[in-house]
Amino acid sequence: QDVTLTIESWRNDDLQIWQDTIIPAFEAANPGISVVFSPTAPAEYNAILNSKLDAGSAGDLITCRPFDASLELFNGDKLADLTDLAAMANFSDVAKSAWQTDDGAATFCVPLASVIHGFMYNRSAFEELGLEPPATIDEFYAVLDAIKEDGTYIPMAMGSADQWEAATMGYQNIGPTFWKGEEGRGALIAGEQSLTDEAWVEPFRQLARWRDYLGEGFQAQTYPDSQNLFTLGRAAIYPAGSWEIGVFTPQIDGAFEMGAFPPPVMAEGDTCYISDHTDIALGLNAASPNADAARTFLEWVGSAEFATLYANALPGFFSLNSSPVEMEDPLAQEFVSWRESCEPTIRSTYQILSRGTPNLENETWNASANVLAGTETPEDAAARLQEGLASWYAPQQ
Amino acid sequence: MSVARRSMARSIAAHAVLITYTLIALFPVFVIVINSLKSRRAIFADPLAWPTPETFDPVGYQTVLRQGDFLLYFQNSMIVTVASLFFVLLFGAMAAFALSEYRFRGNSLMGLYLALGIMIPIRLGTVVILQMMVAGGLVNTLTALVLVYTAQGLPLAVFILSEFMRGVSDDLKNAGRIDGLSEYAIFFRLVLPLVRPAMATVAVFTMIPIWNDLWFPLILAPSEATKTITLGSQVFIGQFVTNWNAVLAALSLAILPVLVMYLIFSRQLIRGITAGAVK
Amino acid sequence: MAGRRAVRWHIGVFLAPAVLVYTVIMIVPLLGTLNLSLFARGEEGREFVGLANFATLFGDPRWSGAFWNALGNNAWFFLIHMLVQNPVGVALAALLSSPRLRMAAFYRTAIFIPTILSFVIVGFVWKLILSPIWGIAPGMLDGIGLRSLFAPWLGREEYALTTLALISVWQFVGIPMMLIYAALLSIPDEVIEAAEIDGITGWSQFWKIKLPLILPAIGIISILTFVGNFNAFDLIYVSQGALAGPDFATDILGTFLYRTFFGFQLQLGDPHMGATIATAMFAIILGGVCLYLFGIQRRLRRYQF
Amino acid sequence: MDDALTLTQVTKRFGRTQVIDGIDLNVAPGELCVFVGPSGCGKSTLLRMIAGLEDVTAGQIAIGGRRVNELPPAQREIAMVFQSYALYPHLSVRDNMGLALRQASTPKAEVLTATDRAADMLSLTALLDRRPADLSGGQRQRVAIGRAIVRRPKLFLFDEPLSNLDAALRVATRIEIARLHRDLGATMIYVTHDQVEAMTLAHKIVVLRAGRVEQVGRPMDLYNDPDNRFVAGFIGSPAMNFLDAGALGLRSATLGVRPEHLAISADGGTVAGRVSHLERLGGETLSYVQTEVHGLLTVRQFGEHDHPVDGPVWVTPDLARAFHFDAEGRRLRT
Amino acid sequence: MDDALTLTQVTKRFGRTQVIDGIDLNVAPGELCVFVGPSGCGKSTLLRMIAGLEDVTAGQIAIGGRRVNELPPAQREIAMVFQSYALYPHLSVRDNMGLALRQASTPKAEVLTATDRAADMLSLTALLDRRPADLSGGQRQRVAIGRAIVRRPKLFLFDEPLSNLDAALRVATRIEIARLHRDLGATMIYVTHDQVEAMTLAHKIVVLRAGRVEQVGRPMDLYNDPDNRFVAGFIGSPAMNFLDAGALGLRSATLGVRPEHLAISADGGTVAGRVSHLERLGGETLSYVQTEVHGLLTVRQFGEHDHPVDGPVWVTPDLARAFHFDAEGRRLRT
Ligand SMILES: Nc1ncnc2c1ncn2[C@@H]1O[C@H](COP(=O)(O)OP(=O)(O)OP(=O)(O)O)[C@@H](O)[C@H]1O
Ligand SMILES: Nc1ncnc2c1ncn2[C@@H]1O[C@H](COP(=O)(O)OP(=O)(O)OP(=O)(O)O)[C@@H](O)[C@H]1O
Ligand SMILES: [Mg+2]
Ligand SMILES: [Mg+2]
Repeated sequence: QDVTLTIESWRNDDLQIWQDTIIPAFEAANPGISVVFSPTAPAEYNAILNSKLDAGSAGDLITCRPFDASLELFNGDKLADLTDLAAMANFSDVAKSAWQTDDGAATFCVPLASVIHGFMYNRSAFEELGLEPPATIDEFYAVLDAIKEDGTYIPMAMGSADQWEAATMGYQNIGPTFWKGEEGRGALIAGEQSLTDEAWVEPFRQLARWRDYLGEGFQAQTYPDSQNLFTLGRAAIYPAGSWEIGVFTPQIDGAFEMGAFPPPVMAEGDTCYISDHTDIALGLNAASPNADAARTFLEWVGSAEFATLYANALPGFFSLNSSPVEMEDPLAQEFVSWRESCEPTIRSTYQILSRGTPNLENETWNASANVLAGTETPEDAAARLQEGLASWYAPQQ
Repeated sequence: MSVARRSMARSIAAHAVLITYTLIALFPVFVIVINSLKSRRAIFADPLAWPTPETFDPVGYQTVLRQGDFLLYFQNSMIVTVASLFFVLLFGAMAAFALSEYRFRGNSLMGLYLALGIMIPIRLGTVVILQMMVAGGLVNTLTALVLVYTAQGLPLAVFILSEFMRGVSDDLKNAGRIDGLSEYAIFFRLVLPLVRPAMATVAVFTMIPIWNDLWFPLILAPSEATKTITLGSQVFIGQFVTNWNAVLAALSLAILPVLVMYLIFSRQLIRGITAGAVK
Repeated sequence: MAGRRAVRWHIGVFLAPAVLVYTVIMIVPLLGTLNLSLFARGEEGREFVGLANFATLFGDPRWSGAFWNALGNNAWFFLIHMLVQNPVGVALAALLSSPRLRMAAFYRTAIFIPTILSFVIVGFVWKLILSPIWGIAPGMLDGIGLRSLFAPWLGREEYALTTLALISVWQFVGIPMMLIYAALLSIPDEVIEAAEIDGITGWSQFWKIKLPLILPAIGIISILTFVGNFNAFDLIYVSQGALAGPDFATDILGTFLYRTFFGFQLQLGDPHMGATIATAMFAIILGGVCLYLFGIQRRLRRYQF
Repeated sequence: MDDALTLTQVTKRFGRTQVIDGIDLNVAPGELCVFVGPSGCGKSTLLRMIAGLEDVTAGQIAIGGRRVNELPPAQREIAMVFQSYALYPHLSVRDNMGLALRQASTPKAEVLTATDRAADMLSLTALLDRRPADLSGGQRQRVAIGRAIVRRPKLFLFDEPLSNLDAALRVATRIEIARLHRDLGATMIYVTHDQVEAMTLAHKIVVLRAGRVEQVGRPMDLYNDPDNRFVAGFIGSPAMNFLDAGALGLRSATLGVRPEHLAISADGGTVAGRVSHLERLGGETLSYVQTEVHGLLTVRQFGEHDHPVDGPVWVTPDLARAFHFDAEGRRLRT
Repeated sequence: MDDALTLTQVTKRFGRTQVIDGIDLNVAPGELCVFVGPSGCGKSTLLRMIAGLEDVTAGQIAIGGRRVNELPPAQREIAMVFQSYALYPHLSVRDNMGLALRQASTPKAEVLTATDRAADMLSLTALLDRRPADLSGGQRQRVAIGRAIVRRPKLFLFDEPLSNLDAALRVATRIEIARLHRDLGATMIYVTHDQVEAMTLAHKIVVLRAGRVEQVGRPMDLYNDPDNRFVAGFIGSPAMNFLDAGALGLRSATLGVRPEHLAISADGGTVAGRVSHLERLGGETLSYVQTEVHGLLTVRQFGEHDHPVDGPVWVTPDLARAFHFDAEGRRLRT
């Protein structure tokens, strides 16, 4: 008997890829199961999904946000337990951590991909100005100063209008360098460090310094504006997420060459840290009438075949599968190569710390944008975040 | 009324003001339209420039027409909008007539009750609505949308129409009563035709949010067969990148039917519809 | 009309369809939702907490701070609409309704077009126009030598809300215009003619004759503006995001409610606090509407033509 | 047989304004009853109460013996011509007249015949497809009449139906109404300000004043035998002259003399005065004579006459045809 | 001195309906000119064109010698009483009357005096604080008159201003208007259906028919010397009788005889007939006599008379006072 599986997703962007590449591959191998990829505008995804799950009209397969959003669904019996899925063996514990119960006993989504932060730069511009990608913070500012001096390019493309840009591409991008990645993140969760510690305030100070290198009116500059500034060749450096690789390449369309460098370290030879964030996974609607077919599909999603398909179709979304994936895109290779040289960590606010009110992630967005725009000092911002966290998170009280 | 009544200066001043405001109103629309015809690079290189041969790029429209079944989406939107409008106008006018014409106990409470709906966003009731539709097997049908939009449009319709119906001359309705017209006939044959401008206004006010709504199509009828045009256009809004060419093209195209409907309704805005009735 | 009649079934018939559809599809779900404000997530599922959620909303400085901020912003948002949108709408309607104005239909349609646009477009195009980067607004100001007046309005706390309110005014001015226009059409020509002969023309004709006759319609647009503004959400949401930046300077009740009820990013939706906010908003709006319905509308004189 | 219309102590208040003040009246079936009275005395209000368009504050209205206070207008089997016309502005003249019949599911052909007949009678045939807004005042009034008469109900209510018609049309329509009345045997209540209409049409005239009935009677009875000074002055045009009876050496307070019963002469008579103004109407002449004691007196003469304006004249009342009133205005019958 | 009002070939079409058809007219300053004509003949339209409320399709209108075709109504220095009243529904009676003055920034006290005077004259004093909706038809009409007269402009336009008033009030108001006219020396254009009003008020009567002027003249001239059968029939009430002149052995086509110039007798006379209907109006009696050749003839007698209905009578025209018309209705003057 034929079944049709529906995938709920926020990835409008991937519609084409699923329709043209991934689903046909699966369907060819699994006659009798057809799959429909049914994305929702990203901003509405959580709200719509929750409503549909509550009312029982959601699709069979659910694209999982990392950490609490999905954990909540699992705890509410909306997502099925996938611990026993054979393909789970293909993923490391770190890869699965974003979709496990706090004790790690149950896993409920098959990890799809992670994203890595770093800086992209306009290599053509750098060559024109005779600049090298910086390795240390001092070099970083030297480069920025040089570009500013020259005046042809806006040194760095970033705005504070879409607050998440400042937080994600700024704070979470360079922060691990100061709080030492997993070490600091663990300590914060354990209550051993606080957000007012130097390691957590320093990233804000850096952001505040960036202000001098942004374009005019950056307070009203949105994330797409920043993207456009960079891809149109008007800005030289772009604090990036690896997902932009896939979208920038066709947009730049050969107008200039891109390069990438990881977040600079304090001193030459220091360990570098990168944010390698587990971002997207696929789970099973606990109420799905087609659970068997869906599990078949998820087994396939956990396979190396899928990993290769997916990572190559979406350069910048790096497979979490343990089996190594061959990637064709050179920039994607560059990003993923940092996994070897630097310590990866996930975004500091995602696990556990954003469970209460005020929500640490949202507050961090706000604080990062404020600091970037100069309406709040780094110290004040940090103090405010700490106070908010302490108000509900026992280990910090 | 006469030409002589229009003094030259007054009319020039009126035109000056109106043209100024029209420019303000249309300038952004102009920006949208010219940019929907340009390549992405050209949009941001100089958003104000006309599309030139180099920058002209109908890629947005091409993308739109390639992606999904836009004709079907249009048709769905039309069906939903027209059907909802019909019920909103009919039921709304009937209720408004009852409220404005008859004194009965609880009249103002009923008026208030029917106005509650404009005070809370109906989105908040989404889960319950969706549960009802699931129970009724209406998910992924246009009927579900029509029901929700009818309910959503009623409060405003009742609110506006009852005010306008109060302005219909009592003598006129009484003449009808003496002529032996039933209350229904008075409503349908006398009052409705006389509040045409108000009906047109309500129709326009009701139509726009229905046409532009994204939420309920997403929740109640996201299937390919029942997608509305607004929902269809959302495909181009991505997580990190939005295909503005396509979004602009899709939404520019999506304006046209509403604009046509607006033009149709605004023809009902007629002066002197009650002229000659009473002295 | 004489009262004290036998049962007037027709009243029921007139009301029934609207009341039925409206109650089932709208009121029941909404009550179901508002009801959530009396509960909270407990150990096992939902538990009744009475007014505790309200105590949190108004007692906890974090919640109440956000709430008052949103309410204050909302009040300002409303004030701008009342001071700009409605007078402009009324003025445009008055101009458009002048008899035999040429191209009136064109103006009317042109001015109404923004109202038809979806929020996505409106957000996009205004951000594009006002963007400091792509140069439309700065360029135009430059053109008239006022470049120095330019600021990244949408990104600055002191301007963002006002700017958005004005964009919203731009978008929705068609609503009061059309409603008032419809009301003006119902004024009998002969009354206007009498005024013309009495030498009451132009502005004073508007103030002394037309305005009093359309007061009920003005009342309606005021209350609709009030209700609409206190429920507003989409424009801010599409242009400033759910966090209503910068630093919540554009946060209004609608965005605050949405964020809380449906959740946002890592913040999980909290239907209970959401419903609490919704109930509080509802109370505010209901208060305003009742004030209008029972305090003002009753006193408005209506004229039959 | 029951009376066609019975009013018992009918009273109407608008807020605190007493407009109708305990009116009793019987109208026999087939009777044509005319209400007259000064502007604002309550004629229209009374008509609207009979039609069921205004609540009755107190008292009872019965139509054909049946109490109708609570009955909606549609069930009272009446037709009405509104003083303000109340035409349906969105309907053509034909539809305005035919709506009631079509509503009663009268066959189409019959509706057509009825409206065409009425249009013909009211000279509206050429205007059948126009809307009220495109009609002249008199044409609108005729449509209002037409709308009432096509229906042929038991009780007609006419509120000044001819006020905007020209003399010829007015006479013609008046005659048509009289004929309609005869043919249908319908009962009619008719409000008018026109003396001629009242005198010629009415079986019974009801003189109202400030919401009260002053006198009810046949036209010539009211004319020749008014109960009081108000009725005497109100019925008949030009109005009756009131002379100071004392000054004339009579016992009563006031002497009422109709203009046609005053003789005028340059040579001598009872009352001296001077002609202040002369109105020549063609078939008759009205002389206004200013007197010292009795104020302005109107003298009506048949044919064309000439009296030098400002010239001294003598006026002599025909005492045999004069009326006597006491100080309160009550008629003194001897 | 320029004429107060000059119409030159004034024409008006509504779509394809020709309503006013090349009218020429001069009204001297201070003149009171009355328009009469059948319902729908274009009186109101002409008035509205003079006021500037309707476009002039062709021709020219000049007020005080100045072409005003393009002038807005407000600048024409006119006041108008609308046939449909057109009161301001939201203003009290006082404000309805005072608005124009206040608009012209007349001092408050003066406005008050003017409105109080007008209210007094129109018996509206008790109603000054009411709104039009709470007034009777006649009261509304009086407010409309009041609104026009407080302004005291150069040119007054009255469209059937007294049609809803009772006889007494009508006479009083008519006299007031005449007095106003004298006092102000204003020019007035006055539309009426009332013969008495037309005959008594007018310096000049303009008889209109289907958008054309039939005759212009002083009242008694029109009455005694009509140009054609239409004017003869229209002026005078009851209307003139038209007898078949041929059957009487006369050379003309039609013989026009006023009802008062027909003698009626049971014993013998020129034309035989039977009394079909009798109208007793008090001061006069109208007998309708059905004749074989001449149709229904109206006979008017002064005083009260009685003729047995259906009884045979003889009618004799006073040939000396009769009018002769040719087959086209043109007057044959001999
Ligand atoms: N808007 C219009 N469109 C077409 N015909 C019209 C319009 N207005 C008036 N008429 C016609 O023009 C003619 C003249 O109308 P007008 O109102 O001037 O008549 P009137 O002489 O004042 O009549 P009345 O004595 O009945 O008031 C009428 O036959 C009327 O039907
Ligand atoms: N809604 C109202 N509120 C207060 N008074 C009113 C109202 N309607 C009418 N009146 C008053 O009631 C009285 C009677 O009015 P009605 O219309 O019956 O008079 P009428 O006899 O028909 O007068 P006319 O001959 O002028 O038409 C008038 O004095 C009028 O002012
Ligand atoms: Mg009346
Ligand atoms: Mg007229």
